[in-house]
Amino acid sequence: MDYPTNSMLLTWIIFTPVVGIGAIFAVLALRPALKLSQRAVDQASRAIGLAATVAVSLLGVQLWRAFDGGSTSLQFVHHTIWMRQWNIEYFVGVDGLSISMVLLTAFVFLAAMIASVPWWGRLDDEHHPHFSKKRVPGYMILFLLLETGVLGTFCAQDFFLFYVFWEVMLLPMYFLIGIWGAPPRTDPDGRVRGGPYAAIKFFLYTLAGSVVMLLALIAIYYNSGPARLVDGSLTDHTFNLVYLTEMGRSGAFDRVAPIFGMAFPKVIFIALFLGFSIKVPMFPFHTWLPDAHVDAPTPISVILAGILLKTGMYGILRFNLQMLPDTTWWAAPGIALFGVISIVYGAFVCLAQKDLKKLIAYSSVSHMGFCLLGMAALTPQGISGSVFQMVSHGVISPMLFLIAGVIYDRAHTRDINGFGGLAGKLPEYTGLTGLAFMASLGLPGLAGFIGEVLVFMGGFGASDPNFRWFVVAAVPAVVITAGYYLWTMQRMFLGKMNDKWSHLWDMNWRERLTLYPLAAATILLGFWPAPVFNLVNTSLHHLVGVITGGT
Amino acid sequence: MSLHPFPYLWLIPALPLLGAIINGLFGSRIQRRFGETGIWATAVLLPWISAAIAAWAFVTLARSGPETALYVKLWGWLNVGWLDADVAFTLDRLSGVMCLVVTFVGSLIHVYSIGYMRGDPGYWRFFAYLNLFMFAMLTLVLADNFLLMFVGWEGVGLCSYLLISFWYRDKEKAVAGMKAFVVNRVGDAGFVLGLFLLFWGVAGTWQNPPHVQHPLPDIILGGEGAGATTRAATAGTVVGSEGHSLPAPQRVMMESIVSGIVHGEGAAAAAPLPRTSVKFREVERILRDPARRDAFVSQRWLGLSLVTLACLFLFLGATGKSAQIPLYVWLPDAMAGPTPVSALIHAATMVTAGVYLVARLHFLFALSPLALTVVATVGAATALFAATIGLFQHDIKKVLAYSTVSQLGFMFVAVGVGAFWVGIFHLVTHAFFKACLFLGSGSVILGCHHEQDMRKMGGLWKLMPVTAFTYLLSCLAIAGFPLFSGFFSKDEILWKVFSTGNLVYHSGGFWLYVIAAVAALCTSFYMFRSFFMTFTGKYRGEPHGHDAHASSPSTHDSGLTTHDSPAASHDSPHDSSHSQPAAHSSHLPHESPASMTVVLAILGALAVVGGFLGVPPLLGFLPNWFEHWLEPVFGGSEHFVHWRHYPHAYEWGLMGASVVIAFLGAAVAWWLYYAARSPIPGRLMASGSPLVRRVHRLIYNKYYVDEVYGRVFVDGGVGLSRGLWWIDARIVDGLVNLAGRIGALCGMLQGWIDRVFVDGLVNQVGDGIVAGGRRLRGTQSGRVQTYVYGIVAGCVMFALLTYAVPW
Amino acid sequence: MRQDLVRFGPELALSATVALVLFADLLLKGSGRRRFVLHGLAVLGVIGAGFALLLLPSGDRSIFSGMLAVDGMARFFKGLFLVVALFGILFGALSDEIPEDRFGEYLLLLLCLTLGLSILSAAQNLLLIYLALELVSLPSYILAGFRRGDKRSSEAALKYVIYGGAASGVMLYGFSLLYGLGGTLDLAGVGQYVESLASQGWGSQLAVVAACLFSLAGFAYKVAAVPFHMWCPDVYEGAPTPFVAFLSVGPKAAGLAALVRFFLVGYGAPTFWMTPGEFPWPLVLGVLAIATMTLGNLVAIAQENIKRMLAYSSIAHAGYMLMGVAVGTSEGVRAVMLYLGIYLAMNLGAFLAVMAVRARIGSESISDYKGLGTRSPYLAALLAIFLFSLVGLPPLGGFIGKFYVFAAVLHVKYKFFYFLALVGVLNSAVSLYYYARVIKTMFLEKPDGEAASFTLAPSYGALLTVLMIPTVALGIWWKPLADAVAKMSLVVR
Amino acid sequence: MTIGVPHYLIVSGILLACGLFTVVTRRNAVAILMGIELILNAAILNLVAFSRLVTGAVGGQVFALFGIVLAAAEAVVALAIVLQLYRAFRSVDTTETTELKE
Repeated sequence: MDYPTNSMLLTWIIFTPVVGIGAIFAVLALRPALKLSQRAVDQASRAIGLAATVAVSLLGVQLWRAFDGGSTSLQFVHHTIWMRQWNIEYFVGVDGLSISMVLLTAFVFLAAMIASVPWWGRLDDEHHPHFSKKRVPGYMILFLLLETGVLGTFCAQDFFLFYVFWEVMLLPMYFLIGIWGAPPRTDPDGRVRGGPYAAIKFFLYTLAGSVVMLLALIAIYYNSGPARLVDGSLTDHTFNLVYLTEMGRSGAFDRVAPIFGMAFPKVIFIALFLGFSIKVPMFPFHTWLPDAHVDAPTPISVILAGILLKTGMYGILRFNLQMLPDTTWWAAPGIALFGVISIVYGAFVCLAQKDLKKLIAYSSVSHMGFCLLGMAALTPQGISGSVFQMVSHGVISPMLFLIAGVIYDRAHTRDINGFGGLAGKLPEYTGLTGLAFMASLGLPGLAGFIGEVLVFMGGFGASDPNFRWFVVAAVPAVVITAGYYLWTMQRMFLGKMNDKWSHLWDMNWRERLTLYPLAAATILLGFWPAPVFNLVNTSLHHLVGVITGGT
Repeated sequence: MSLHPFPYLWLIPALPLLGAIINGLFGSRIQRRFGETGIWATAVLLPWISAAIAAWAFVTLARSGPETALYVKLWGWLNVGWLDADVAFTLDRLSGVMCLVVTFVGSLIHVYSIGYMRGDPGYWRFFAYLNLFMFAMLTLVLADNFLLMFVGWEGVGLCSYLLISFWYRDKEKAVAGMKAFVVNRVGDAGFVLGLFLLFWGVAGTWQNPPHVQHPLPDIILGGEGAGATTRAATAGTVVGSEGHSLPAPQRVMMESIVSGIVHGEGAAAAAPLPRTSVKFREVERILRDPARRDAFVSQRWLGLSLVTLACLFLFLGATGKSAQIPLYVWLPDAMAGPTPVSALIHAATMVTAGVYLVARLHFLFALSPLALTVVATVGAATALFAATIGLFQHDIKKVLAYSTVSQLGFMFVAVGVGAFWVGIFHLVTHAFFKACLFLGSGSVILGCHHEQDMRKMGGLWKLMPVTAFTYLLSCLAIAGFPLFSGFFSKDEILWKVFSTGNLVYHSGGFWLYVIAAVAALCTSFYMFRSFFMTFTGKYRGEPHGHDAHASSPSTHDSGLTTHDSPAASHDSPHDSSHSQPAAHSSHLPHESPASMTVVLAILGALAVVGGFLGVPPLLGFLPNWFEHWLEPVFGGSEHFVHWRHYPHAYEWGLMGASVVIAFLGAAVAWWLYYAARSPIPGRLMASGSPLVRRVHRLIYNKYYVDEVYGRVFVDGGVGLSRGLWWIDARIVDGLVNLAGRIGALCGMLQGWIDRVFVDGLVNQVGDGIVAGGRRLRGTQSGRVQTYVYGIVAGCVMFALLTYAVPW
Repeated sequence: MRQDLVRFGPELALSATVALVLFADLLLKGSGRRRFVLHGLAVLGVIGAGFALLLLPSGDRSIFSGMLAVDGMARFFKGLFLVVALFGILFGALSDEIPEDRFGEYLLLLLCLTLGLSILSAAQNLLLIYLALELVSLPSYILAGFRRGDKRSSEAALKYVIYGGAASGVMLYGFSLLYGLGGTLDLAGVGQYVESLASQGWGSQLAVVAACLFSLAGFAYKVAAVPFHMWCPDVYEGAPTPFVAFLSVGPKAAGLAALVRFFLVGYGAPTFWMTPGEFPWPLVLGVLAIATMTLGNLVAIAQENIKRMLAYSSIAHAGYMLMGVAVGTSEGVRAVMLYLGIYLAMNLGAFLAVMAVRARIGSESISDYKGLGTRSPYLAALLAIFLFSLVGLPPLGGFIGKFYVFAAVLHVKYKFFYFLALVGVLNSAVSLYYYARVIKTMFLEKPDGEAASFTLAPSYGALLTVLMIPTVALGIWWKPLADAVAKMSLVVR
Repeated sequence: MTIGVPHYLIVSGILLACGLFTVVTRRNAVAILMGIELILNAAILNLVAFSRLVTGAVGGQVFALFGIVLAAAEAVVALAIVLQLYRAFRSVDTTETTELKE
């Protein structure tokens, strides 16, 4: 394994939020001593949270500047032994794929953090207290814990470590949705919905997937060949992803006895894919997403859509593709099929939505379907399109959810049909919404387009002719997408002004602070995607080489 | 085709974009601070500058030899595998013509809008959109590859959406915009599919696609795609999208290209062929190569040749943009936008993009007679279809809208029979006279206080002479009166159709000619109908006053802060009850301000003389500049399209015929509608003859196509979505919840059994001691276990007795 | 003999403590210092036993003519029991469910129980196993019914004694048969006899099989495995919480230890495989594990009383641990031991938290936990940690335990075990549901009516923290425990 | 005929079955305790018989003695608990006990 080892930068990035958590705990501990008022504690923890997130972003910038896009090997590796008995190592490092996700994470979390402090602008009235004024220290602690989990997931190069971080993501999410999300309510059809329901649904769903992944992890470990720990000592099994990748590619797992009559690589492929595709989410496993999105507070929806869905795709690329290329060829058509179903199905379901957030949620299902399709195409265009779609969706969907949050903070409803003619009252907001919608429906010149067109193009060129049909089936979804976004636009902003909303006010600085950077990124990436490609290309090139070399 | 570096090319689209950004971001503030002048100062100036640059570029191009094109690459955009899309602009002779038309007509219409939009609170918004449109349209025209063209392609769609629903307060207008965008999106889907087919087809890997994107073994690769491909050869790869991120081989290639650019011809021509490309000129070069062309054409999918499929999909895109059957439905509704928009976008420029696309891809379409036939047939059908609808419309803008659809049909007929330059020629002349007509109608509408119904007009000849005169000129032009621009272009089209030998079905040329001729007749008729109804006779409109505006609902809350038209319910800006009190002093129509009439005059003049660019050799009193100019572009496809050769007599005859057609249509219109004297139309309407009524209703309601589409696609789609939503909520999600509930249920059941059994025991104990007797209470549930345990015990004992007998 | 006595040191220390406590309890009747003295004596006794344990001469050997094993496993379990006993004593001191005047009685029984446990975990002889089992059982019965006049407590005790009696009777019957067949009471002897049968196909073994199934009843009963689990919820609900906490760890561990010895040592590990002609014990134990964990998890979902819920959860955990026994490898045994080590911390912690809540709001029904997150954040947070650890979420200790067990199961690359592991993980996913229900109630639901926030008594706080530290720390750095287990685990032949 | 192991086994088996059956069918605590005693006796009978006829060693008989003692001890505890329960139940009126039945 050839990489410069033991740079602390990633460790700092990952654990800076933990430092923030410590600081908040310190404030809480010192509260009685210093006779701090509740308000003081809240403000302090907000400040700490913001500081930590900013710090992560700055470190991220440093990472970006120092990253060498030209090399395929891992960079900024920090590599020490954690548990010798199991050959578990603390092994973090980034290649192009990881770093793009890490930077996206830092960016989106910063936006989400800004969106979760009640500063810089009016955001509620006395009748509807804003979630960001509730149990602030707890919120900030969990928020930062979540950030650590996500960053760790993207940086971990040790399977066990990856799994630990992967699970660490769940726990804070549960509370963030459950406590700060929508209060429980009873739907017209008598089903109880709301934050708690959505939270536990998300939690159970994802856990069910990841426990199966745990089995795959152990099975892979016991069937992995000899390897070396960082200190050079020889071990008979390993969690080290670099080794595991090599073994997987060299077909070491093909020699393992089949399980239940199915070849071992296929079994672990399916097990891993199950865990990841629930997070993506892929068609039959998507139902946790609308609930979670709708009932989560705005910043959490932002993170959920912008980052957490990407962890699933990242896992698929990092493990299924990279480690099991041959099996990937076997599974690709199936994955693509489900991807297409997600695309079309999600788009159609969007058309029927009345709740703005639910609409956006289903559009996420649709757009993540593109990632699956492109990934399964196994062509350069397809895979880099898939990754770019991850990035662009990671920029656009946060915008959309922030937009939904803006209107919800004012009107305390998200019923699309309830609005109308808002354009006259909130011109700036309307403009940004239009931009976000256009970006999301893949208007050329905005970020969303590049991912989609690359995915389609890659799909068309896939070695399996069936993929052409998949693409042909998926392309009409583009029309549907335009349909539901424009229809929403028209129902909310155009037409007669609904006097009920005459009290609404246009964007405040807090919202500008979150939305304009994202908007700028959307436009910039649309015309100049080079920054992303420069990061990911070399390692994707490597990946594609492996896969195509695989057969 | 050698590339000539022209570093200022990018300014042509960039300047309008700049204007759009300025007005889009700060417009509202500027308008509050400096008034409307502050807005149009930038918004009108910048397009003129880019028009100037375009002219300069045009001249430069003309100077630098026939086989050249001006080229500038800004930065790499999407260079992945074989995909080689840059943000780069090319100006060859074809795009040069388009560029001039767009910038020039566009700038004129900007000027026109200064006056037309006066007093509208959304002034800044309007000009921002208009500039944005210019940017998109110019990108479409100048793009050097499909993907960048697609940026413009959808960009213009977006702008037309924004501008159609400019007065968004009015639901109809909002919906019209939406319709336009979605219908266009259908076409765009076709466009991208066609593009993919082309891309992979050209690569020649359709039949047996590669795992790795290898280069062809027998072809030394070159061009910018080549770097990608050579790297792909090493490991099937994703190539950097930026020069400096690219590996050595690619950089070398780029240098070679640059050098090729620098010393013109030779070097670049020598540049070896790429594997495949999205660059127009690269694809053309590849298809010029016989081996590669055969490799491409021989591939089939769905029983059709790949080239045909690609053409048809791309043509689907064209029909969407250019409002041809089956996707024409959005254009008439698009008239909801302000009239300058109708003139610029829905007459002169955007809707011609489809024609431009087909012409731009002549080398592709020329390879597929079937595709060309489809294009020509669809064009002819649309021409006639729309013309008939145009016959009975009362809304002046609707008339013009259908006439636009029809004229676009003519253009497609032209390119469909392989007469690409003629299509472009008609495109240009049409841009002049149709823009003039629309602007004239706009002037009329403004004059008549937002009245669009021609039955309420009339007699405007005296009231607004300039408008009337220019309108007349344009009518003559579009009807094809001799020596007017339309005459040359349309007559050339008819002749080419007649003499084409390119259609797949026998003697198709003749029948297409007949259809086109009838369409031309209708055109002449309804255009003059509109002219006579509008400008002759006496004014039939009732006086307009403030009542008209009092009735308009949105005038109540029209503060400057709300960015919509105070007179949203009318197709026209508020006729400036604030800014132009004069307008209201007299209730009679009035001539429009100079800024508009001047534009009308210029366009009218062009509508007259524009035709002399392409005088057919038959008349030959002037050289056919236009054909010669475009010859280098389309020359490549010449030997793919065939012409039947007729003696000159035929040509004279046809020319005469089309003259007759023009006069006939005008005469009938004069007879029926001049000064509204003739009673016939009224009687015809009144006549109880069911046939007449039914035909009239059918045509007047546009053959109910909108209704059918609405039922089938809109309702169908929404219905489907509802169904899927139900499935999602009830079934997909239901299963999940069901699983959970089942689990919980099992739990409860088990717990219940536990409790009943156990508690039963203890309760019985309680009974047994306290209230003796009642033994059997609550033991039913216990019985089950009883038996189970009993059975177990019995079995065990039996087994024991059987086996434990070694002793 | 002296050597044997030396190696019997811990038990002797415990017995001495028992005697001392008994006398002190009698002598100091009515004295104010009574509680304090008893408390001190008991704690010191346990600590003394701990020292005795540490001072045991190294090296495995069996004492009292092979009746008791003094090997690594025995040491480990004895240490475990002493820790549990220590916490049992402290809990008892904290709890209000143990009346002032009967504190000595409580300690007495608890210590006897511990003595029984430590013998049970080391016994190698059928007779001794039976004695130790009864020595565990009898005090348990009494402790279960410790709260006189409390109906639930008495009910619990009755159920306990009846099931216990039946189970141990059946076990005794099984033992008697084994004795008859093997001709010896020595586990090793029995093992040899069974191996001698191994060649003849398991038809010939049916008597042995039946005998072992009978014997299994006793162990399953102690472990609270299906179908001998029914006493568990009622006893947990009815008995005083400190004892329940003790019960949920101690006897379970002892039962597992005895089971391991009985099957892996006694019955004989090599003959443990599902080769033709052998009785499929892994299958039997595996099915037992599946049934146990599935039933435990499913039923727990429906519970309203948190102690009852924890009872079913402890059944489920017994199921997980049984998987480790079922694979019958030394790795499996190690996994079980490590699991027990972590389980001790988190389960005791959970029960202590329940006690703390009960002490404040005097209720054990989950619905009364509403708004605990705001009323006493620290307590709620700790309880949440313990519960999440019981779910097995990283980076908490519970995950490591589960990881070891599943790893052991999967390492035996055999079809049935893949299935077993799958069921296991799915179960642990299901278990999230009811643990999270408590957490949801604490954090996500508003307390109905007035809900004064209360402060945690420092004693509780300290003890909870003491238990929380290993629960968290072992999830991140479990090397010490793992090494200890690796060193002490017995090597399956 | 000589009395051999099988006979003892049969008797003890019958005892065991009766005991088990009593335990699970009878609802009265005291009866159940008797059932348990039966089970224990079956086991003890086995032990004695085996030590006499199979092994010849005394281990079985020692075991038997222990068994008897422990059975007694268990019975004591159990009866004590039953008494306690009796008190508990007597302190409540019958309606409550009937409620408990559902």
